[in-house]
Amino acid sequence: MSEMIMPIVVLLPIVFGLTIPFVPLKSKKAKMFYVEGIVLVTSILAILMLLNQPTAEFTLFRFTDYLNVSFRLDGVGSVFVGICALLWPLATLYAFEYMEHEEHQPTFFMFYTITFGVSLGIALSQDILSMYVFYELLTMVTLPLIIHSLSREAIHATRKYLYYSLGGAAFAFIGVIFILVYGDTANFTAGGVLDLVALADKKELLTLVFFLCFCGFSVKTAMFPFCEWLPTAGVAPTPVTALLHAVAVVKAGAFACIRVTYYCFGPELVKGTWAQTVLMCLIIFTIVYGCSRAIKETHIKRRLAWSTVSNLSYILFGVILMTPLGLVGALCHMCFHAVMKITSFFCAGAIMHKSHTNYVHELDGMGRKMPFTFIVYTISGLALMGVPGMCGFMSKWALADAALTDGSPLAIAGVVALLISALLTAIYMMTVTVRAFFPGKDFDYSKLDGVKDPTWMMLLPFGLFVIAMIVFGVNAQPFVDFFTNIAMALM
Amino acid sequence: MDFANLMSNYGEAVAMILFGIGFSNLLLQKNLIKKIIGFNIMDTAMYMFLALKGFIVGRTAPIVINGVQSMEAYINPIPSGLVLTGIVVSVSVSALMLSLTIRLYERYGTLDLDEISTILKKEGK
Amino acid sequence: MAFVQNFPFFSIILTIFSGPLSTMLSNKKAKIWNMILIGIVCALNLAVLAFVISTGESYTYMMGHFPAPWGNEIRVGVLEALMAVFFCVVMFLCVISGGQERAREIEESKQNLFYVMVNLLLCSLIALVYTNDIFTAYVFVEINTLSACGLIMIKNKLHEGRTLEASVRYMIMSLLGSGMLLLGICFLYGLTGHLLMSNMQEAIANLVATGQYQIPLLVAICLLSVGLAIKSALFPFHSWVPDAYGYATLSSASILSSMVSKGYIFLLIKIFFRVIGFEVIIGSHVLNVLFIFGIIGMIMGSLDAIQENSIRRMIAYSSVAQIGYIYMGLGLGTTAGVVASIYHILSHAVTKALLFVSAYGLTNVSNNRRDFKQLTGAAYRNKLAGVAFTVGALSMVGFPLLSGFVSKVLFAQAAVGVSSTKMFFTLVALAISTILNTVYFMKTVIRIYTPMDAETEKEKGFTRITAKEDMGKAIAMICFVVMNLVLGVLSQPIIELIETGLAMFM
Amino acid sequence: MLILLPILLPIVMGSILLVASFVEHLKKNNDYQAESDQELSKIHLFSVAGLVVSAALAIYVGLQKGMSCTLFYLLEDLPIYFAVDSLSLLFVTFISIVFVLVGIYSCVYMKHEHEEKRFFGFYLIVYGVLVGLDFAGNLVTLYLFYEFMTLTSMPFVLHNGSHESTMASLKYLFYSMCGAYLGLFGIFVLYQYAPSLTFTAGGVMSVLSYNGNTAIMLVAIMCMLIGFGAKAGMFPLHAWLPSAHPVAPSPASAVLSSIIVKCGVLAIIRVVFYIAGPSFIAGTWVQYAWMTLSLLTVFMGSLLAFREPIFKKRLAYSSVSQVSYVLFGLAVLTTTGFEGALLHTVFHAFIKCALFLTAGIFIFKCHITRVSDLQGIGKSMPITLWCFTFASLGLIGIPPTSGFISKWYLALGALQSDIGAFRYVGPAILLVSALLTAGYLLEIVVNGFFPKEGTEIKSYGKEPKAMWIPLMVLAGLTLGLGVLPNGLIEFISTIASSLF
Repeated sequence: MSEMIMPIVVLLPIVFGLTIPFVPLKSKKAKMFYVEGIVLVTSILAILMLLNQPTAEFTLFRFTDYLNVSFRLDGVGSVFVGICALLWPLATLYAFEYMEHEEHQPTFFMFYTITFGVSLGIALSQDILSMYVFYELLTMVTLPLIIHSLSREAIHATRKYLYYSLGGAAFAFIGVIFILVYGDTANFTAGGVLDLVALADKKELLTLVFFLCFCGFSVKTAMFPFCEWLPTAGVAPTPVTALLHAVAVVKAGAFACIRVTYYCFGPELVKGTWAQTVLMCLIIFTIVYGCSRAIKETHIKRRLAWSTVSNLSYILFGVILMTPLGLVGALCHMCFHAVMKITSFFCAGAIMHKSHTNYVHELDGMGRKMPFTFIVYTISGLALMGVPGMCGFMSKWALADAALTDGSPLAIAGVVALLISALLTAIYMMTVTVRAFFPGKDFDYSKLDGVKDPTWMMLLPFGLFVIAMIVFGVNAQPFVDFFTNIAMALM
Repeated sequence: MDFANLMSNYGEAVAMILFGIGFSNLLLQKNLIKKIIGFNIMDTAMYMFLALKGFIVGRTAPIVINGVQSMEAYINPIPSGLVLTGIVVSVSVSALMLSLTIRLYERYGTLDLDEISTILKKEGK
Repeated sequence: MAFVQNFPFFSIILTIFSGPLSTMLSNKKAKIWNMILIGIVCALNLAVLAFVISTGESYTYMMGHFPAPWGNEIRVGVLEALMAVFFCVVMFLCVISGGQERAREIEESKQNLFYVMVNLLLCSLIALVYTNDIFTAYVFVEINTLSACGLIMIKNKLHEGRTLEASVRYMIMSLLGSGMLLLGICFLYGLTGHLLMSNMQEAIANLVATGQYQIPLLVAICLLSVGLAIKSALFPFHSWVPDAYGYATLSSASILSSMVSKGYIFLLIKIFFRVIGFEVIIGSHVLNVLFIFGIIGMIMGSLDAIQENSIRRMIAYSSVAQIGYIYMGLGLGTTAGVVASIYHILSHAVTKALLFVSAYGLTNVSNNRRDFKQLTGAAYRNKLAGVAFTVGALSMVGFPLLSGFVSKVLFAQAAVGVSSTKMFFTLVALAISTILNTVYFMKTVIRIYTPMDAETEKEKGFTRITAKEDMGKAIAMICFVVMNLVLGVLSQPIIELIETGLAMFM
Repeated sequence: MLILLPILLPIVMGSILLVASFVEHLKKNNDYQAESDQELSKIHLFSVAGLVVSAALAIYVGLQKGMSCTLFYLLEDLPIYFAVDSLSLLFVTFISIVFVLVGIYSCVYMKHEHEEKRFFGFYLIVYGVLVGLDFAGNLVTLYLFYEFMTLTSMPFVLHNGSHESTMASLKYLFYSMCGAYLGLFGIFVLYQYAPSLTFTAGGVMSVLSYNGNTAIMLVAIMCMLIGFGAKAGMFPLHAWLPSAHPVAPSPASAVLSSIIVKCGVLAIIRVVFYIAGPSFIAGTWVQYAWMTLSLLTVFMGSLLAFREPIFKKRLAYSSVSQVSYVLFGLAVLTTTGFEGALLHTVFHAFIKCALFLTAGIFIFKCHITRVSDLQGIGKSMPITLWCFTFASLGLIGIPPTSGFISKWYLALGALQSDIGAFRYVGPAILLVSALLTAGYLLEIVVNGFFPKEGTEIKSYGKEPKAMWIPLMVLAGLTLGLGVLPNGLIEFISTIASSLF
């Protein structure tokens, strides 16, 4: 019966999330507890589930005989569940303080909680159709979160997000159908579900379809040329940008790419074909392009968003290498980047929330006023740069290891791109730090009166994230072992 | 091209030509009345075609006269029936079209459909 | 013979005679009578459906005393019964949804005439669905056209000129179509000597086997397909659609968009399978033409919709695109494609009616202005309509759990089974069309959920209404949403019904 | 575990100071107030004691040959591993000497720079990190400390908080990072193809290991040379030096210029002689490219220094040039050249430190930054200028100062090697550069002692003891090692012999 926990984990936040605007709780505090309660219970259940590792599958409902929505927990899924389950409660806590003065809080938290369930749904999906269903749902439930402020900008951003996402999904859909029709089974199977011997005459076609499908899913992962939406979506409240656009939504895209590549079409089909080459070129370009745009960008959240664009392509780079090591690298970066980016976004959010500034040049001298926030920001920046001893280094290491084991010129170009991007990261992260702490001799601090560090609700997540970044960085072996186990199943 | 075949079926050929004339009138004429006329030509051509198909030289209407019951003596009554049904249909359609035309003419003082469209656009409703 | 087997005939007769009856009743009574009538017809057809499913085979029902090949016949199979039931249900909901608009827009004295048209339309639809005689089909096609025209032109206080013009345009297109249809039928009759579908099929199979009259047969097939394609507003014959759907009163618009054109398509499918034989059709390459126009329609319809500034005309253009989907499915030339098309007929009918009803709900609270600017925040003024529109829009976009998704899956699956060129075009067209749909539908959804500040709202005199104030629409919307969900989530039994029905066609 | 002590002790002590400064900031709500004298002397005592103790420990550990320790594993095959060898001992010795001396000097100097807690905090931490860098036993550990060195030494450049210092520090950071990432690329590649990343005298490569991958490995090594060369101020990543040094406080510039640039050299030695092995790159394009770059830098640095009017900037350019002497010595890949390079590393550390300390005294006492303002300075501060003179002679390479010996070895090494035209071009350029050096340094000496006629000679008073004593010690070392270099040479030749 242990498989019953899967639908519970998915549906609990969705169902209870829907009740948030309607619960008759008067005080704000009570509502906060209610929301945090839902999220925490879900997280705890999710973690219990991870510990328990149910092997059976659970079918939620059937479209037709062979099309259904069903859940099964496997290695890659566990990783994604783990990321969501650990980050969501903290992010919610953060959101309470951040959203204090915003309108429509109940609606916001409703969708915020539902999104949790949907993300878990993506992670737990057993087959590509289920994943697609949750993937589309994710787009829809995150929509109200982005549009939250209902300003002209927000609406514009939402539209862009929507068009990109659904457009991508439309192409991904082609791949979904092919897997349903040609796959031996629709369920995710390590190494792919296509019988390459039987489908020998369709190889070209399937490669093309894989290409379309990968591009489709990579829209959410903001691969060039589909990356414009992500920075634009930065108008959303920070907890949304942080959690969704650094963790859940974009990682869902990466996760989907992993699923499609390793568990549906299979590396064997695509490896060495034009599809791999073209995708890899795009990805490598994105890695550098994202960082360059980040440097040019002066809006702090958009800068981080561009950084996300670049970092997400690290993950895709691992994916597209099509080797078990590449998958290890991709998973590593998926986990570690989640922690790093959520931290930097939260810092940015805290800064914006406390000082009502949006642009990098307005941050001068802020380091003295919000020391904790900026120290955390700096640490996350160092981690993103890949300073050894921080988690960013480990994932870079894993990716570079995978690429060089592969040894093809493009893969090596990818490593170079990683390093260039690391340098650019140093530029766009560290300028902020340095200027915040050293604004120049004649800086007038009285301008910043009233700016101070946020309360414990924001600081607690900070602290935990910093610890996580260092622990992952210093002791990455258990993670790598875990990921290697997952990847070995592909062999 | 086997013109001999065409010549022996000149009736059908004429029907087709008429159909074409009617069809193009209905499609291309701007004047609504001419359109309706075109429609009528088209339908009539069709009835002619049907009637021709239903008629076989040397046979009579399917009414038993003089006790001749041989199948060979009579034509199939169904095409004629179809023609009649068709006429009913086309008459009612014509009637409807004419009434519509009258109402449009009353309202806009023109029979040109394109002009009516322009007027409507100007009204902006 | 079981008594149930009479029911199709009863329903045709009942509806056709209720027409004159409605003219004599007062407006209110006519409405009530119609509701009851549609209910009865629906029940009758449900019984038929149950019967056919239980026996597992189709039956023919002789009209009068002449046996085949001379007499007129009705043929009942699973698919026919299903369509009939479906049309009844949608008709019922469309009629009750538009009560307020009818009262407002149509002249007092002409209101009962509306019900006459509805009766005739339903009658012709059911007859089209059931008939086994191709000439009868033609006659009912004409009745269908005439009553649809009546529905469009019925004296509308708001847009009289527009509706008149639209109905003239509609009539002209339809007449072109029916002219070709009739010619096609005459050709076939000339070739086969029969009017009953089953007999014609035998004769044609014979012709094909012997290789006689190939060219006339091909011409006939073309005439039939093109004729019905014109009537069902396949691109590029859609110029009448936006005006007709956009300006007619609500019930008319939803009835027209969700059923009238679908009736023709169903007839076409029937002709393909029951008269000519699907194999012959595939061999004739007519399907390729339909396929191409279907695909172009999908794209062009959406592109037009994107440029449109009026919500109703936008929905109308979207219909053009959706008809394109259906023809594309047919054009694939496989049974799977046809199943997908039929499923899409259902799904689109439900969705499009829902969209029209909710769009009216939204414009009603925006001073009946349908340009997008005025719709800002309309979803807050009429909450149910907002939700309903969103559901409809999502279904159009092919969002999972809604009917549009299932038909999209079916189309795509069908496409994967065919030759690579067609498959490629289908899949890419599906993807592009999805994106385009997203663009205009979600744009609208976002627009209606963008709040308008209270002052402007007051200034413009916008009102707020609750579901209770317009029960008819509320019920219709809820039912349509539920049907949408059912089609989206529990599609399996329906697909199976369609498949068995198609098998019975063969 | 003893090996960790000299690394961690200064780091911990430095952190304590930093935390204290941080807490103070929070308490006083960011209004800076100068520390009281009493407090200051506590800080000084704490820091200098810390430095001396750690230095003693470090040298003690360095003397324990073969001591090694694995701290923890980043990954299973990626340990953070420390090991001590002769090279570590050499480096740790001169680093410690310089750090202690400069530390003492700073106690006085930093009075006019404020924020002493922060300065000494980072000063201690940098020392710890440098010791860690010396003791690193494999490439990854080296890289770890290398990055930390960049990050922890950045506050030196930032110290005075002006806009230029911010810009300079960012420049420093980006150049170093760029270099570090080039190095990291090499590490990635070597991790893949080299049998091991643990430092082994003479290199870890075997014919088997690079079979078929020679091309990419050479590229990787070139990347590492350029990358780590950034810290050593080698063209093309040298531009940070002249920006960073003038804005940093003088003790910091002294440390940056004499020690931190040498860490680039250390990293290069570790890569070339302890991983790749001299035979791997001997005669390849990498060697020639390396030589070309270093010679170019030597010449360019001297030339730029010659034209530079700002004193500290001139010294910075001089460092650019001088460190590339070392790199050239390494690049010729002969025993003699290597010996010359190491000798020059040590000597240059002392000399350049002395020069910067002099500059510091001028700034501290006279607020002079431009060379042209130093007219007649020798009259009021003879000790300082005499020390400066000895150091300059050392840098130029005039016997009997130490610089002569190292340059002799460098030139000899080049001539002995089998490197085509470079055999002659190299020494020639070294010679030209020495002439230029004489030009830009002796100008100051001459003007200092013999001011032009008609210049008004100001009197600035005597320099404090804590300043001139370290200076004297360094100048003494410059001379003393020139006179009695044998012990050092012998020690270095044992290192060299283990490598070739």
